[in-house]
Amino acid sequence: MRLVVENVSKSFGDKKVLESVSLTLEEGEIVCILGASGVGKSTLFHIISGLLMPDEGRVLLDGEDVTGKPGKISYMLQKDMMLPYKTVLDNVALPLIIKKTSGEGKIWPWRRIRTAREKAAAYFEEFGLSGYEKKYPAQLSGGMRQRAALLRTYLFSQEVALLDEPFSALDTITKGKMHQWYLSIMEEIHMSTLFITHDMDEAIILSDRIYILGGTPAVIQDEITVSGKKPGAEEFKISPEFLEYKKRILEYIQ
Amino acid sequence: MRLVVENVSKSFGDKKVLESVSLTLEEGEIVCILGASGVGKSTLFHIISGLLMPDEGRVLLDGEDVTGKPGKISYMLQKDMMLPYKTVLDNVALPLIIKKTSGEGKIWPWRRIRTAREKAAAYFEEFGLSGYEKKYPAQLSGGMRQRAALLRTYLFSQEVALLDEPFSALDTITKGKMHQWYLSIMEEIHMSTLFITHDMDEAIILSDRIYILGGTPAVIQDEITVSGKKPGAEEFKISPEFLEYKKRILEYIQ
Amino acid sequence: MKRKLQSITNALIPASAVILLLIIWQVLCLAGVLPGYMLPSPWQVVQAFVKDFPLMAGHMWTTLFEAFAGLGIGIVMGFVVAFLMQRFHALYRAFYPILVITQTIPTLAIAPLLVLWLGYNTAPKITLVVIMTFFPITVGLLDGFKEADPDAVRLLQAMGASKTQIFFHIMLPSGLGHFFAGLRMSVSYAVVGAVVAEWLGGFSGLGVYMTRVKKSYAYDRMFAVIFLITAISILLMKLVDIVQYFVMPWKRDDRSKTKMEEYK
Amino acid sequence: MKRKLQSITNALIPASAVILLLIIWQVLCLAGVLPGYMLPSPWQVVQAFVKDFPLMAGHMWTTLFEAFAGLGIGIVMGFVVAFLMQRFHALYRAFYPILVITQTIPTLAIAPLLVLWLGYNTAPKITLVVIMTFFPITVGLLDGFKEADPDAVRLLQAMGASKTQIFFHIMLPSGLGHFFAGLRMSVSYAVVGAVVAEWLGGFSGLGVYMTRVKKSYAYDRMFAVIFLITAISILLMKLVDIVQYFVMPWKRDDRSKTKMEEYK
Amino acid sequence: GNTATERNSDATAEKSTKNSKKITMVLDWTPNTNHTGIYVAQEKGYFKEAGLDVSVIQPPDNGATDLVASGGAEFGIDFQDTLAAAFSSDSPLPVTAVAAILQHNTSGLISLKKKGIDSPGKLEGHSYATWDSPIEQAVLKNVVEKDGGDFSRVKLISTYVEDIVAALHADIESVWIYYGWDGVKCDMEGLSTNFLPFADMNPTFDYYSPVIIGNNDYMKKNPDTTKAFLSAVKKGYEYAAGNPSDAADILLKAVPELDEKLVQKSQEYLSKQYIADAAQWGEIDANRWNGFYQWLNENKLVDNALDENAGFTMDYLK
Ligand SMILES: Nc1ncnc2c1ncn2[C@@H]1O[C@H](COP(=O)(O)OP(=O)(O)OP(=O)(O)O)[C@@H](O)[C@H]1O
Ligand SMILES: Nc1ncnc2c1ncn2[C@@H]1O[C@H](COP(=O)(O)OP(=O)(O)OP(=O)(O)O)[C@@H](O)[C@H]1O
Ligand SMILES: [Mg+2]
Ligand SMILES: [Mg+2]
Repeated sequence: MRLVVENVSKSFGDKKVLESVSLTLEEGEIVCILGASGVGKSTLFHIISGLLMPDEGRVLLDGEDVTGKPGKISYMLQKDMMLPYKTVLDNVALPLIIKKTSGEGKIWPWRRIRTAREKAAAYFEEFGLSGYEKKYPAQLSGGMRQRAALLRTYLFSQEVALLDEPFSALDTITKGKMHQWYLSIMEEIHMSTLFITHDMDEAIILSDRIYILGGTPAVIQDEITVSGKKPGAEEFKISPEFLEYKKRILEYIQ
Repeated sequence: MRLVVENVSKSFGDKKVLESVSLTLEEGEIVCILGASGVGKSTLFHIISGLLMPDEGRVLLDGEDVTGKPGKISYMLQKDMMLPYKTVLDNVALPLIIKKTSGEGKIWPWRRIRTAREKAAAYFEEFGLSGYEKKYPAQLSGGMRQRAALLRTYLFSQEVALLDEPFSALDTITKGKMHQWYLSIMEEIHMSTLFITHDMDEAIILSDRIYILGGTPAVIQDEITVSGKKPGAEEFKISPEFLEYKKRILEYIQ
Repeated sequence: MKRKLQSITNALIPASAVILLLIIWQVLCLAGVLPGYMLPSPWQVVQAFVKDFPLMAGHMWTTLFEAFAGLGIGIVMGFVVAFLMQRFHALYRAFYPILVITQTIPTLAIAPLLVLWLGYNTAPKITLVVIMTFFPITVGLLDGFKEADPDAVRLLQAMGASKTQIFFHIMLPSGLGHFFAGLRMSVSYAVVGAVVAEWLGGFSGLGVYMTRVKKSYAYDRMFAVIFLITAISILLMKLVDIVQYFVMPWKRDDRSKTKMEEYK
Repeated sequence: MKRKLQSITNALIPASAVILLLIIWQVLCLAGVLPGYMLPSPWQVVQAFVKDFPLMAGHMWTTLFEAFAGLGIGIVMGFVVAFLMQRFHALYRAFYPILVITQTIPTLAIAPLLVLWLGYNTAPKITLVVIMTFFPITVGLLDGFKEADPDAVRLLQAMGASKTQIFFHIMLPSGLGHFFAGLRMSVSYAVVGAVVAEWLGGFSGLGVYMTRVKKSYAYDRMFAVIFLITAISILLMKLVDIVQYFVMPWKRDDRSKTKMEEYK
Repeated sequence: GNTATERNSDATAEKSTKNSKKITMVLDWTPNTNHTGIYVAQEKGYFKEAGLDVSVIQPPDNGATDLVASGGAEFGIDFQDTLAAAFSSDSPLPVTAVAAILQHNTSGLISLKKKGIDSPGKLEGHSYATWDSPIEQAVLKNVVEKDGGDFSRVKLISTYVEDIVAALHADIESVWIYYGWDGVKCDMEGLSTNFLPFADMNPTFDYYSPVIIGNNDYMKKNPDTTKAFLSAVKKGYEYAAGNPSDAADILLKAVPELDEKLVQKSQEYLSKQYIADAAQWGEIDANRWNGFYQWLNENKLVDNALDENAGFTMDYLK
């Protein structure tokens, strides 16, 4: 699937936040939006996910206009947003429970719930969560919560996902481990991903392309293609190529 | 002033958190304690500040045993810990209001409060906070709150300060700016500082020496002296020396 | 082991404080400082309690029936009304301020009117209990819904969930904490409400018992029944805690509360 | 401008809902469905209110005096007791459970005893109001103190602050939110408590007025006085909000609450 | 109902034939010795014999008349003085007094002997607990002034006295009580008191209290049932008049919450008052009834003047 954002602008009251933002996400790509705090990154994602109407512009998914229509694109919010009153399994299975299915699921909701749980449980091993199905989110470490949120996002739609600062709540060391895990899991599941970060290192390590969002109102200031990477995150991080990319980004961000 | 921590051990219930930790902080030095989340860094600071009694070992300040005696060392807690119901000025002046002074301050507390406010206000310019005296913490940005907390810590004691992850709540870009600001302010105020971080880059940029805390129970795994630096934080960050230090630290932290 | 011991001493301290107060009271009565017609001694109250317990037990079931029936109706109505008001914003805006105002009406003042309108059976008593419990439960639930994390709502919206699904997956569980706090208040209101309604007339019930013993100057029995009512309230509140324990399993170990212990 | 308009329509919707109810009630009365001796029509109530207002106003001052005196004493006692219990942990452990239990005692049941013990002046009324308000305020404050951020306490401890300083700089401001919530409840309790105590005897006061009009089967005046009591409760609660606005300036713009608006 | 009799009546209601008529009797307040005859009729089966299924309920404070008027109960108990307000209001309550429970007004002023209030005029300068009825205060004014006292110097305290003994120990110096209950209690407590009956102070005040009232509509439609009910009640009171101790036991069995000694003592006193000097139990003398209401009319104590013979009838009492 191909996601296209065309000339999106948005104001809150008198305050213009986004000014004619355009971007594309090709099938299977990992693209990052890099910008300082408060610049309007989450607002952009709210618009792409259909939660918020833009003042101008539109969002196209494989050519279909999905502006203001939620439920089409998988969205992982900025906070890990595990519902504290549901077990990890129920949290992860939530998109499958919510989904409007035809057939008997409509009449017997508990059947739908059981099927959803079974489907979700099958992925726990792969996402390093096995044994934690019946626990509550508060009993998990930050990294595990993030993995569970990622699994939930994946279960909603295998095609296009928006991740809002997926790793920013983690400490640097856990974050490093998560980066490696993320790169390896992405090799298996091939989900087109648009993600937000304000961490340059993270942007360079994980993405195929980087959009730099900045200014008030925010515009796309640059687009950087990152190529020839992935020799394992930590080594890449101390390679000269990495430093080159970093220098280029630093031009925009002091 | 010279701070010495000798063979400190601490358990919570059956769980041993710190095992015979020793370290020193010389006058005017900036020393960092680097370790993963949950390793026991804050616990160590609680012990040094006198809030918590260690099971074994002691804390010496210029040779005087201050184990379990709070009020001697300035301590900035992990959260910025601005009291939400006090204005920024009152928050910053708090240590001066609290301090037991002899003379008329004892009899007329409002005089002490007025004097404290005046003293604190004098530093607002330098810490980039002027104009925000009468605001409440919720109205400040993350970076400003952190600067205010730092100023409060400085006002409590100009000699030895403990900073628990002073910049970890900030986004990477703001963090970068704060690092530069911090280095420049430290050139003026010369406060001996022991700080905690789990961010390798931060540790290398800011400190004269780094203690690596790791394992369960946590021990000091290595001590690294960082020399020949400070050509401006951002440039240093992309220099080859920086990468050398980073490689060395990465041996301990995967 | 250590914790168990501590929780026993935790219970012992207030218990001994109560016993001390009772002993002082008994001594004052025996010494004649407090005349019998003004205040019976604790010992007299205990005797009256033991002697009259079978009689009080009979009345108690009536009161409990009224309290539970009223509370049950109040809870069901509360849930339905809260659901509708949450679901349809116009209803919320029209009726939420009225709900809040209604709570300030002195319910007891209209109790005599209820008896006049509904007769002397259990109907007016149950109605009074419903009025006294419905409002706190509804307002509690609505306030609880407001606690729902807007990001959780957005998460479900982004998944394309319907408003009803958002209600059941987000609003309801978020409101439960407030609901149980409201319920804990309400069980005690329910019992006291039933008793007060019975003061106004009826065949049986602890309120009827109370007016009768008061009329025949039996203050020892009066205190005994006040004690019984208090005990019932406390037991019911504990019951609510137990129900909450099972309904909200994710709240069971709130470790953060004990974190300060080491530092004290 | 837009906000102002919106807040006006916000008030209009519930107001028109109330007016609609009143019209239905009036029509039912005029149609004779509701007999006059059972329920006066709204118009009769309004007439009674206007006609009797000077008389009611006189009684109102008595009731307000009792309510305020009781509330004032309750607040002062609440603060002192909460301070002592916070300061001395032994007191807390001995009396906190008793405080909580005391709240479940049906206060109204002991009101007649108060009259017997204290006579027929304002003393028993004020005492009842004190009892009804002291406990929620104290428990509210103590629960508020528990809300205090343990890290804030540690911060002050690290600065070498004394327990008293920690109380005034951390505990007290942290407890204020709960205190005002308790106070909002308490002002309404205070008025109703004073009225109920007056039912049991006194020279003047809205409760005395109420018993008199009830005895003379004047239900229109009865409704008028219930209306007045409700209005007083609401006004006092608004007053508490205003006081809170000034005492807790840092709570003034809680922006997070309005953040969802765009999404609805 | 949980008291023994009420349970019985519930049980019989289910078993008895369908044509037994259900009747609700609402008392004036908590059950006491004024009501003994009703409980006797219940216990001894007089109601059942008359084909009636009677349930006795304790009403809201001052609510019995409202209940009877609204049809919530067929019969009830009230007092001639308080009924005046119900009869004279703009929309009079549809109730009528059908029988007097006690022949004479047994109420009076009680005070501790040491206060020296041995005649009504001496109330001057003392406090009195009033329930704020204009009629009550007019009656008091009349007797005080007739005895040469200054009523304006009587300290009126608005209160409903819950406990006469405690009240007299507190700052209340005199209370209007019914001797049959509160007076007996004072005697039991060994208080030396002065008791001044109103009937003695002014014959106009020997009105009827308490009386049985019925719903007008119901009685008009069911005259025979009304008569049957009243004759059963009458039989009950006649038994109570003749067997005070037995009757007290019956009351205590039905209402075990009451204090045994007080009920026995009170019954002893009241048994002589049920019939007293009248030809039969329940008789209402038109002269005495009208005399009091006339006095109310003259003193403008009612909203609308009460007619001759208003509010009572002897038609149903045989
Ligand atoms: N519903 C709203 N109403 C008014 N202003 C809003 C609303 N949502 C966001 N804003 C404002 O828009 C700006 C952009 O917010 P946004 O959350 O998109 O930033 P962000 O780039 O995601 O920042 P962060 O990195 O801190 O998450 C901020 O100034 C914010 O205060
Ligand atoms: N009061 C306490 N009682 C019991 N266990 C505690 C207490 N305080 C801390 N711990 C435990 O001790 C360990 C170390 O905690 P500490 O807060 O010192 O970690 P940290 O290194 O500061 O972590 P972070 O980087 O997340 O702040 C943790 O496992 C924690 O759960
Ligand atoms: Mg964001
Ligand atoms: Mg820490």
